[in-house]
Amino acid sequence: MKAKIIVMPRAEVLDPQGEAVRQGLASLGYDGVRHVRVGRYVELELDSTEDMTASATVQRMCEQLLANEVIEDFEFSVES
Amino acid sequence: MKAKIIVMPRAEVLDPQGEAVRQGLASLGYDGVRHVRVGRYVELELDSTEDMTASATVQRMCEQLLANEVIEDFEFSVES
Amino acid sequence: MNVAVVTFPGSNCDDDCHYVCRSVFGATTIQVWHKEKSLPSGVDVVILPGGFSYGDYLRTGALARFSPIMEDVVRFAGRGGTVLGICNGFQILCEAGLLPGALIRNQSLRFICESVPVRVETTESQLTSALEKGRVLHIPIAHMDGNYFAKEDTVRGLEDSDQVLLRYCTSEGEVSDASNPNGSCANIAGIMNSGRNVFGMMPHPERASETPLSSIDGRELLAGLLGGSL
Amino acid sequence: MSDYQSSQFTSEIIEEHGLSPDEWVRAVEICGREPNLVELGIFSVMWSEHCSYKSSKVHLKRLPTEGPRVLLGPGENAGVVDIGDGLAVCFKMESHNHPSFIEPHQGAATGVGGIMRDIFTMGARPIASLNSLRFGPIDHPRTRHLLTGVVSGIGGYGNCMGVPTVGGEVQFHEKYAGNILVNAFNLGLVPANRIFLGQATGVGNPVIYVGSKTGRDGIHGATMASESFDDEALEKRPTVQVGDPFTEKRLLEACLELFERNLVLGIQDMGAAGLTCSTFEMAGRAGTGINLHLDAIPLRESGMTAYEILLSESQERMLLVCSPEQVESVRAVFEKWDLDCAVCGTVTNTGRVVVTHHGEQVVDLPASPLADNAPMYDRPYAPPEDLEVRRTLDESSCHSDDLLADLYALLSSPNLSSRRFIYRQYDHMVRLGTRVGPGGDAALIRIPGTDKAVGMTVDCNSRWCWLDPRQGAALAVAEGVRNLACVGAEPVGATDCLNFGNPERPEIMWEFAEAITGMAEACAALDAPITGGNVSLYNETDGVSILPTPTVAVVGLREGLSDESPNPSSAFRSNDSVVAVVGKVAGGTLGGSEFVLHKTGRTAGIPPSCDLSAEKVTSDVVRELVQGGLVESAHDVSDGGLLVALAECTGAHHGHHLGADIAWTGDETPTQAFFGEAGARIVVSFPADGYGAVQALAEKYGATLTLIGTVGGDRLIVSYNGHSITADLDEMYSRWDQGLANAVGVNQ
Ligand SMILES: Nc1ncnc2c1ncn2[C@@H]1O[C@H](COP(=O)(O)OP(=O)(O)O)[C@@H](O)[C@H]1O
Ligand SMILES: [Mg+2]
Repeated sequence: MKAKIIVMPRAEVLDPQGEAVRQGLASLGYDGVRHVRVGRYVELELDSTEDMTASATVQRMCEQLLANEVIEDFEFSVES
Repeated sequence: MKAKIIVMPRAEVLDPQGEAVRQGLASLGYDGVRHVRVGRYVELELDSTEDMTASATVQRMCEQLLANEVIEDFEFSVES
Repeated sequence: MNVAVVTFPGSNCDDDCHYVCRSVFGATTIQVWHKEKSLPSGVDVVILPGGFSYGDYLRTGALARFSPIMEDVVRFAGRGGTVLGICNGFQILCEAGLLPGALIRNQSLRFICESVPVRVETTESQLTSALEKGRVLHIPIAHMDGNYFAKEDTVRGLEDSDQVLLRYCTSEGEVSDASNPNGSCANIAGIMNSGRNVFGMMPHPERASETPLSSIDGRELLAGLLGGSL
Repeated sequence: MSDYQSSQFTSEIIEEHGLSPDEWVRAVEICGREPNLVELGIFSVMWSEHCSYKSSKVHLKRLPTEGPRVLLGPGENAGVVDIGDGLAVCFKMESHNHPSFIEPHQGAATGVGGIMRDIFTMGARPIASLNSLRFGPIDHPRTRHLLTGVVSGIGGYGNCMGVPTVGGEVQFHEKYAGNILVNAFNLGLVPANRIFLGQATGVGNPVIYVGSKTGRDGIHGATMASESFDDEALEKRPTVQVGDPFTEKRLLEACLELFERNLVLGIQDMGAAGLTCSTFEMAGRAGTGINLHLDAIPLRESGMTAYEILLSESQERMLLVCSPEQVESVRAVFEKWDLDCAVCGTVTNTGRVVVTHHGEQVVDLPASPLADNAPMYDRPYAPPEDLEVRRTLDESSCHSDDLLADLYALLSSPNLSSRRFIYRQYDHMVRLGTRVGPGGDAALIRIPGTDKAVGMTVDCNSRWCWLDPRQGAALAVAEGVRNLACVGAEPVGATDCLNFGNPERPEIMWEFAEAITGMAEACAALDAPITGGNVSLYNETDGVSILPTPTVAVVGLREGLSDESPNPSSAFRSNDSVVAVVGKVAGGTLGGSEFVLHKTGRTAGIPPSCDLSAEKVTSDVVRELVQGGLVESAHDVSDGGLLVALAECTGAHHGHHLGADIAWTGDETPTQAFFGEAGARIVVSFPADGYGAVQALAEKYGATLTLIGTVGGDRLIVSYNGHSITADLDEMYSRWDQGLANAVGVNQ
């Protein structure tokens, strides 16, 4: 069972890294890039359980450790 | 037009972050987690062009800047 | 001796490099802003200093390698010119493809600042020609991403052609896991290119060049490059 | 409450802006009419405790602020002290307690960023940082997360800035479990004749905004629903600010370039209360006015209201004034560094701040009454009811049955073990100035091109302050001066960060007033004038106040250094050298000590008092001994008492362990003699043939000097009245070195 988790800086929070990448792309000539946000991507391999429980588990993992909800949002999918 | 890019450490590269997350999860009692890899997730907003060109552009962005192919693999999707 | 020190936005050891080249080695130093398109004429050595170019955002060195000056640095290196990258400078050289491999996050995921022993692995380089092989130098490191990675065959290639400059070791010169501060492949702390004119190292020799500071071992490496009399 | 008598606002709105009924009346008076909502927001932040010091000002006035070297005392962004050779140092300390509790990494990072802006806004280049931290017990469920986050935040920001973090202090105590403390100190170097002030001078001059764009960060004030705030807008306000050290580094270099080329007339960082505070203060200080156009402000988000733009606390921004001819040069400098730069206003002679947004006038207020004549309170104070209980300790219940085991336990305890786990994460060597870094009694940073070095240290034993705030605060200053003496530096000034609970409680106000008294006495007696500082009140959670924590950073000067001068050290250096104590060996007390905390888990008893004349003499002697190269080591005896200090002397340097054989006699119990704590004691060591010179110097100052042993061997043997312990050096060192890392649960 595999979980794929995306953790992103919340929309209203400053994302200096995204801004630096945008400027970097612009200086490489990609000036059509309007907005960049940089987050984390986490892939977990879980001992297989039922999908429902897995979802609930991953949700808790995100809340407890993988995302910092003060400044980050997360979303995830679970597949077997 | 939006591009979503996942950049992951290559399989043969040590992933200290992934390993730390695995240990962190284990110490929280999630010991069913066998394997963790941590990568980057980049979201770009592009001035809309045709899908084909956009794909080619994002591919180049990844090769040039967003991923370092010595240590990282990438994949992406483009949506309008 | 004319030394050009490149300042990227976020460089923070550029002043230190100027200062040591000038006041310890009597070199003439030239400040080069990263937006310049070419190095000044008459430059003998180019130093890419430590720091956090572009805030280390995305990957260390990833954005700096596209700074306008880098094209001429690549040309300069291609002509056989001497280039030294220290810490962030090493990271930039790897990203720019002037040196093989990459520097990833320290195994501990923590920044490490301390003086560490490193062993001289070759005397076939400008930096180390006056030293003995196996000599242990104490030089500070200060980095978050100093974990050297290269594919196995790349590392073997470096070893086979004697391109490894320095390895992390114990004070007695023993290279072991216990003496590896950051997880680097084969304890590698510094390397050079196959042309033996481009050097990269995580330790900061400029921080170990004057008696009142942690040690003067770094001076011996720089002396090889800058030719100053000690 | 009808006494608000407002026609536009409900009393809730005014209250939520933190204005009392009296303050509302005063605001109406100042305006000559009722303030509008934007103006109410401005009163709210300008008159907040944080910006106005309304509860503390009456007491702060009692601190000595003048000295022969002080160029600029409290009032500007940071104090400035002359160090000769045309140079001055500029330093200050600030708290970032609350944000660090919510998000430790970002909270601490932005705290460091904020204090650095305070320093470079004066024209100085930051050259060194310190920090003082307080957490709950190490085994408290949140402590590990908070500690590792705060440390990575301090390191992350400071390292990227290229400013070495050269020292600090960390303590753990249950009273901080719900309210941690993060105090950040920075010191910069500035030509003495080129100090820049936060003043909007020169009518007609442009006002320029530089740095990051403005977002909806840190807007407190109105949480109420009103026509201008729909819920959606409120949701868009982040609760935490993210630091961007990369932008700040560029901002620093750009500003230094302006200073170098004299392109600035006045400059001020945007800290708490952002654009509002800088505008009012700059106009207020210069006696001028400012017309400000919000449409020119670079924004990160669309749809921001005037209220939000004015009160945003987005980081990495500055406001400056230059002459009209200089604008293009200023702009070019910021362009070079790829930073935003926008002319957003003009200096006027009206004495008023007038703000327009979308063609409408949204603010028209007099500058100086808001900035300088904020309300001031002399809040009632009285000793806490439980003071006697706090100060009661049955000493017979806490004596040591096994001196060696207790020594080992103390050495590995979170409060006394080595801080290497922390300071290894800080770049403490960048800028090539660090002669003595973290791990020393005080940091010593050389000043290029001179024979000088600046010493700095931050201290506060908050347990003592809880048991006796006056003596505790005095001892904090004295410890700083003593630490400086150990590196041969003479105090030239000090800054403080006064962390206390809720000032509306009389017992907290009493702690505050007493602490000020103690600090004032000690600063005067030890020649360490206070040149600025910070007050952080309301540090309480669920009715539990923190221990009173008046953190003091003392800055000192050492002259006559050459490259060959040895760096001062706390560690024994050579076999057969003599070990001695400067100051009284006896007289340590167990009240409030680490030992009692370790034995009983309690903070109780009567703590040591501060003997200022003994402190002065001890520090004077040791300073001169160190300067003259007459001693090989000097180490202050602080938390943990004499035995812990001796243990530190044997192993304070990696890979350089030297034992000692120590013996003395006295009238105290062995527990007291070994673990009792007191001020005015410093352990020194020197070659036996140097004894005459050391003795002569002690006599000159009338200081007590007691020989207690000899350096040598691979064990520490200490014997008092025949009670003796023998400690293994490797054992001690590894416990001490790994104590904190082990407690945090990491390998290093
Ligand atoms: N948070 C910190 N950051 C950097 N250095 C620290 C920190 N806390 C403690 N240190 C360093 O560890 C050493 C021991 O600290 P402390 O026990 O407070 O010393 P002292 O009792 O001599 O004042 C000092 O050199 C101090 O600078
Ligand atoms: Mg202390």
